[in-house]
Amino acid sequence: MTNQPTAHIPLDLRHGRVELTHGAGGRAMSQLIDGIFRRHLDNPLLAQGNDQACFTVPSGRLAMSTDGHVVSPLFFPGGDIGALAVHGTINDLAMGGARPLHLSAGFIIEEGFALAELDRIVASMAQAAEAAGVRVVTGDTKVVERGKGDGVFITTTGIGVVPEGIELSGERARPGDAIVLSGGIGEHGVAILAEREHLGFATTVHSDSAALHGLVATMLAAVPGLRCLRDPTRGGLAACLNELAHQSGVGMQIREAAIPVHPEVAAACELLGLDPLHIANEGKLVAICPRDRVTDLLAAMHAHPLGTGASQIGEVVEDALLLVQMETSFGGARVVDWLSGEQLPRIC
Amino acid sequence: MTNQPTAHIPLDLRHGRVELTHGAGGRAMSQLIDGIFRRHLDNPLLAQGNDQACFTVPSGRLAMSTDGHVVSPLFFPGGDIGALAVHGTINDLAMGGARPLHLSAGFIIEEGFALAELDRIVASMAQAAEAAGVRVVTGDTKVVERGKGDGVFITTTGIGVVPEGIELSGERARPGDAIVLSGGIGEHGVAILAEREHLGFATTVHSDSAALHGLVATMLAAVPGLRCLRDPTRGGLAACLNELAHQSGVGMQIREAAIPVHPEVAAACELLGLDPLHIANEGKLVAICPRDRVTDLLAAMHAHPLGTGASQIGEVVEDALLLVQMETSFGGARVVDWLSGEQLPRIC
Amino acid sequence: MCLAIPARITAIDHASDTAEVTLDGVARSVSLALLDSAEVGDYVLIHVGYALNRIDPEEAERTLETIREAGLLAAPGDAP
Amino acid sequence: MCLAIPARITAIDHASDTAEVTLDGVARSVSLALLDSAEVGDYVLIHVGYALNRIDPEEAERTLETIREAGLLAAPGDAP
Amino acid sequence: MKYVDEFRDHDLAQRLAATIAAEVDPGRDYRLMEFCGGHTHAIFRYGVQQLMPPRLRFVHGPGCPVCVLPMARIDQAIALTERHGVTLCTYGDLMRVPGGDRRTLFQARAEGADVRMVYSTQDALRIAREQPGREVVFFAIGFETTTPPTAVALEQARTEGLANFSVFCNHVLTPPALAAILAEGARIDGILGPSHVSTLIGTAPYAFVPEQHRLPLVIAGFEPLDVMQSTLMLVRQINAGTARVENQYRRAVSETGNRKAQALMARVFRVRERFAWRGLGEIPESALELAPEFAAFDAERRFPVACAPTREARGCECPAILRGEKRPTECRLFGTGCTPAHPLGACMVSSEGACAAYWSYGRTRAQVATG
Amino acid sequence: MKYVDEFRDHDLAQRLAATIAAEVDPGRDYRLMEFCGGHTHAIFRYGVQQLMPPRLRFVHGPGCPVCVLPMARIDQAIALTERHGVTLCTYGDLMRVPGGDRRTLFQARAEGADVRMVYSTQDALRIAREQPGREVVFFAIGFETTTPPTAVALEQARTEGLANFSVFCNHVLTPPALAAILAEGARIDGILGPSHVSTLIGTAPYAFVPEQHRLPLVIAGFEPLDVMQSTLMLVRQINAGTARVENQYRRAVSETGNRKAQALMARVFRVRERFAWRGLGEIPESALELAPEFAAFDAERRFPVACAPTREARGCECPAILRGEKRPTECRLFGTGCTPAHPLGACMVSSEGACAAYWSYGRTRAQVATG
Ligand code: SF4
Ligand code: SF4
Ligand SMILES: [Mg+2]
Ligand SMILES: [Mg+2]
Ligand SMILES: [Mg+2]
Ligand SMILES: [Mg+2]
Ligand SMILES: [Mg+2]
Ligand SMILES: [Mg+2]
Ligand SMILES: [Mg+2]
Ligand SMILES: [Mg+2]
Ligand SMILES: [Mg+2]
Ligand SMILES: [Mg+2]
Repeated sequence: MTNQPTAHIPLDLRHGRVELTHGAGGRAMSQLIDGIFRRHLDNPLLAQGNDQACFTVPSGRLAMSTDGHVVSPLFFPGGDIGALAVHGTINDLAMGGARPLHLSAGFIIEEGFALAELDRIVASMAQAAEAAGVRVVTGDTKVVERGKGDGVFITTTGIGVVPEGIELSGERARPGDAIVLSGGIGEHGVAILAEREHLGFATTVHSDSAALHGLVATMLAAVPGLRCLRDPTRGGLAACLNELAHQSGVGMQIREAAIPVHPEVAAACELLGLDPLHIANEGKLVAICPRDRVTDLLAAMHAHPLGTGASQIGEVVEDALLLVQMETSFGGARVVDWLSGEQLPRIC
Repeated sequence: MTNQPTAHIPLDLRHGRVELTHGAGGRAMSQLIDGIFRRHLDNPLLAQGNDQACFTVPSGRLAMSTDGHVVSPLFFPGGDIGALAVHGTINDLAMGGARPLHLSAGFIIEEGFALAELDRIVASMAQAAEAAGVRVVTGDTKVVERGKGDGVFITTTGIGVVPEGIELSGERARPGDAIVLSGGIGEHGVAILAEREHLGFATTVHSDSAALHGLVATMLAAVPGLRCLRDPTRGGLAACLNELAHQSGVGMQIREAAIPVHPEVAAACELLGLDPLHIANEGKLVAICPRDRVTDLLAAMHAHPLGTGASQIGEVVEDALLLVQMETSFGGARVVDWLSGEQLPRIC
Repeated sequence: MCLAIPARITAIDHASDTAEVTLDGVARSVSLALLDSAEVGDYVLIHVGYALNRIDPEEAERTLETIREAGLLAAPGDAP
Repeated sequence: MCLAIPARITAIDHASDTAEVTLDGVARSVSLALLDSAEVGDYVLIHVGYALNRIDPEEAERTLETIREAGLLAAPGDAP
Repeated sequence: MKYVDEFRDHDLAQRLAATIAAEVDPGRDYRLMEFCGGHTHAIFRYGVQQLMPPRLRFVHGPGCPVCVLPMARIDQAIALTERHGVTLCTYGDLMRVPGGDRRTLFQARAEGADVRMVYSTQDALRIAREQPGREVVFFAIGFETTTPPTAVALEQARTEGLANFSVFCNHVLTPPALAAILAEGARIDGILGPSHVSTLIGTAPYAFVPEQHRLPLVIAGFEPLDVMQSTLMLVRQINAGTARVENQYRRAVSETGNRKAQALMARVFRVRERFAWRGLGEIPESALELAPEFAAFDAERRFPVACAPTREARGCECPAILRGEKRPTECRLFGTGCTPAHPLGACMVSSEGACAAYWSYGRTRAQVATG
Repeated sequence: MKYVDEFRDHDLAQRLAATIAAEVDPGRDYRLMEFCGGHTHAIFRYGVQQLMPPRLRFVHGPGCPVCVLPMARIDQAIALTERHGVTLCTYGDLMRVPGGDRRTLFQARAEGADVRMVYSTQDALRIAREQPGREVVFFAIGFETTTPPTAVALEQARTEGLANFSVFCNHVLTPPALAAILAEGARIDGILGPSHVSTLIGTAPYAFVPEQHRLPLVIAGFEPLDVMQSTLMLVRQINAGTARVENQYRRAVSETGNRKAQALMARVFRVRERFAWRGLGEIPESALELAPEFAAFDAERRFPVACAPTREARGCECPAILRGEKRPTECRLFGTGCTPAHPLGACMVSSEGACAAYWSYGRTRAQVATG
């Protein structure tokens, strides 16, 4: 009969559901944290049970990034919200050239969410973090009433160390630079859309959700003078290139024929009236590279499992209008604009 | 006729509402980010528009902490979710002894949320950050369909630097240590509850929402050997003390008469059948301090505006059962347990 | 479950048969449907949004007085 | 708005008058309510979940042939 | 807080404690049953027991309407939401009470049932008005204290013609429960009688206690000094060998009680032939149901639900505890299988239950060490 | 993708381009109106215009049902949700079209209206079946291509007796619109005729074009090679001075069209006396309404809503653009006040509108530089 922090009845991971009391700061909450979060994400910093994690970092520049994840459905071919939340933030760190160190994870859970699903998601998160060599060192759990959330939202924040001499930023693209894409586009978005019942189509496409920091390390080792990196997530390749063009005050000229698109991605886009250039990716990157280093860059990328499909898709050009322009496979020319008409909600 | 990143029609901050398109990664999103987030949170790192912020930090130990904020209502006497999200994470950093440096902010916004309210919240966040000397250096925005969220949720993550020689952690309390509380309890929770229409009561109590890192710096300067700090937020003072007792493997003996409670907080608790010990605070801290340093500690705290109400409320004791026990003002003795019966949802 | 607390009536709305009460500065509105009569200044016992009964100030004072006596005298036989 | 795309029928459910179609590996179900008849292997034009019409393979080949000729001959008068 | 703080005074408590200590006969036990959960709560929260002489013990009675509600009634309430799709309104106290299959209303809500916590019957009426397309059932529970507000709501609903409002009635009566315990020969020396219940029903209904059982009963307020003064009054009666009904809570309780509320209850309800009390079994004429005039607002008639029979947890000592025969620590499930977070028995489900109060407030180091 | 990729072939495009370049008369202009938004889309998305000789210009027609929908119909749809509380189902294309006060269905939804994007009329039927307690209105829009699916749903609803389903009908007819433009004397030399519309109605309804207006018309597929081949066919007719209806899209279009679908449309709909086309004004017998037999499923009869009259944005050149008289860049609002994110005129509201296609795909550096 001790004053135990957790109740004696174990969490029912098979049939149990998250209740408001799991977010109320009492015993039920600490039971949830112990029974799911600490169990899977097990590491000494998290285990301390403080409201913050303290650790030493190598001196130098740090990167910090955050992303909320609200993807629907929560589980999809090639991943789930847990792995996605790890990959997404690692990737945003990696795009700054940083070696990811630690993540935090904030969960906002809807009352009634199945504990079994939460358990699966956190296990997947732990696996993704482990595989990427990062740790979830601190976290937070909130529970909102039924109808005030949607299953679970996960906001991950990461910090990483930027090696000496690396200087990546979206405003560094210069006319003449090469534009490199690490592989085929649109797979994450199509995999998610295919899971949406009401769209009524089925594919074998899997999300490309992956942690890109290893690929980035390889690339920076080969070409330390890389200008910019960015992952074409929400808004797809089109948004990514337009953002970079705007930040750098340049235009871009790309070739449709050089952009790999999986046939099922292309077919799904035709069915839905979408453009693969606007579809989200979660394991691809765009690199802007001095023209004379692109061969070395591509060679390094091709040697990495996540860069085998890398290719140069175009060049940075001078353009006061900051347009991204594309030579179509058909032989014409067109602008590649931000998506504005269609809506693809809750893709990440 | 340039390829502008934002649309030409300005955001309608008076009558406009958040639409799904504001989260879709296109022009509307970048307009929202420019028109609200960057405008208020203005700083060079955020302005770069990268998906991560890069900065140098002093070498040494870092602290990292995250909290999701789902408080309902979003505006309340003494604060709002924006300021709360800044204070909450600063405080969790400060409880590790860290000087807060940078924050990230992830917004999950419900379709239909008024832009005017979002603007107010972000302005308040900016003001709170400015006052506390921290910057929101990176962020993220997601929009979920109506009925899948509740106005806005904000997850803030912070990093800070822990000065050399400071070693605060929840497991460091030792029998004989003094337990110090920085001021009156329950004000945040009661201020929130009073705003809930269906509870039907009104008070003049304001949330105590405040950033505590200045107070902590003062305390650490006076007593570098402080053992533990914790802010009694969700679950109130009762949860905070029980957590520390469990982490440190000790018991605690406190005196009800030494715990300041605002008369209206006490009255509201009587009306609702709640115990002020279980009510959330957002600008108070508990310190565990070697017995012989408590006079110095209290002197330092009393000299700080947020510590004028500080007092020793009890002692750490040896107790295999890890109980928090209280001498009641009435003259009896009782256990102070985690809240388990009642639910106080969405208090922070 | 039977939680009830005394509060002072600060205003009465006869139309809706409700009163505003205050408890150390905390205000709330309660139904007077269960009372025959009530006046501003009365203390009433509040339970689930209803005033259950009035508090009799004289009886309250008498009870306290008895408690004080019982304590002072600390002798058997001084029954209330 | 008039977006329609050819897909191949892989299965027909006569009970519900629907077909499974495939477009380069992407499967979906469509209504056959607007067609007189359809067979597995047919290519049909898909629009808002309905098959609008069948694609005539011979006409398609003839059209392509004409395009190829127009290109090759590059001379006026070779109308389709 | 006027009429509150005065009755929590530290110095007066010390004086009363001294008086009680001086007046008790050190050669005998004083087993005083506090009938109400409100008393139990005060005794534990303020540490009254520790101010008492060693051989004066408070014995916890069945006076918590949440605790004594049969599990089957929770099952029925859940079934109302699931089988009839109603919006169920209830006081927060009921949300965490497990039914026969250990499911609570909180769980049902997490699984999709429309369950709303209300703070007043007026809230339930408002919800019914706001969603005329849905059936709104108020899950009514409570002793005579909580019954009149339900009656007010029912009269209002009938006046307004609020056809989508109904009441699932679980109001119970205190005197029959007290009579049932005493009839079984509970080993007690005196009774702290109901506090707020008595503001409504007055002191008269307790006359049977001295008359039939020769036990003194003092109507006792819920503040700790009220409990202590009442204790002193009981000690004096016990010492004197008298058995009378006395009224310590004169500031709110009269002999006749609140006649307006009584008339209202008489119009709206009638006494059930029998009703099951958790831990005590069936007690005749111990509960209320809606009068025939209010049949249209009676959820039991409008939405009949049959539920599987329920069984109490094995080893639960609640029946003995509710009769004053055992203490919480004498149950082997206390604090191991059964805690407020996961209650197994009646006495743990509400914060006013004896086991819950003992768990939440009562485990002082000294007591724990001695068991 | 079979029957898709072949018609997007780069090399064949080069050959066709060379043929067209060789065959055009350098001394004259070729102004070819592509009737359909699908053609407009293909021309811009694949960059067909740049493959054409300088004096051959595509002129964009009114063939986008979203673009030509009067703003008042959007206002009425929003009013259906707000005044009648219906669940409104619609194709995604309509969600961002602003009504008379610049409010869109997206905005109405953000403000609380129950608006659902559907991908098929079957989805709308399903929603109606799933929530029998709510009125579900399908906001029907589209040319003859999109009309038969609405007809199928209406017959199904009647068969099932799905009383809470109705249709807000905005289906319009292409031949009368084409006739109206030509009657006003549009300055064009040939017409790329509707593609998927013609799969349903066949080629016969276009006979009036050569007969009454002495213009060649080629039914043209939506793939870029289809457009180019059709262009070549028009160039040859223009050079030869002939005016015939030709059918380039033989793989999907016959002279008579889909008779089953035509019969269905005839059963379910009847021609409206007149209907307003945004940018073109009222055109007699240019739209469909529900036949009297389907009155019970006609949202316009069941939920009458009057809306304030609307006014087009000042300076918008849509009427001239839809008639082929002006190009998007000739509007001073293009790209300044009017973009796809905030469309002011009909031609910007749908991705198939001329201004939107030009904005999204057409602003190549070269063109932009020259205006
Ligand atoms: S501890 Fe639980 S099981 Fe045991 S008597 Fe008390 S309520 Fe029943
Ligand atoms: S740019 Fe806009 S306003 Fe101008 S013609 Fe086109 S649609 Fe009308
Ligand atoms: Mg990010
Ligand atoms: Mg990201
Ligand atoms: Mg990114
Ligand atoms: Mg937290
Ligand atoms: Mg699917
Ligand atoms: Mg935290
Ligand atoms: Mg915190
Ligand atoms: Mg904290
Ligand atoms: Mg982001
Ligand atoms: Mg209020």
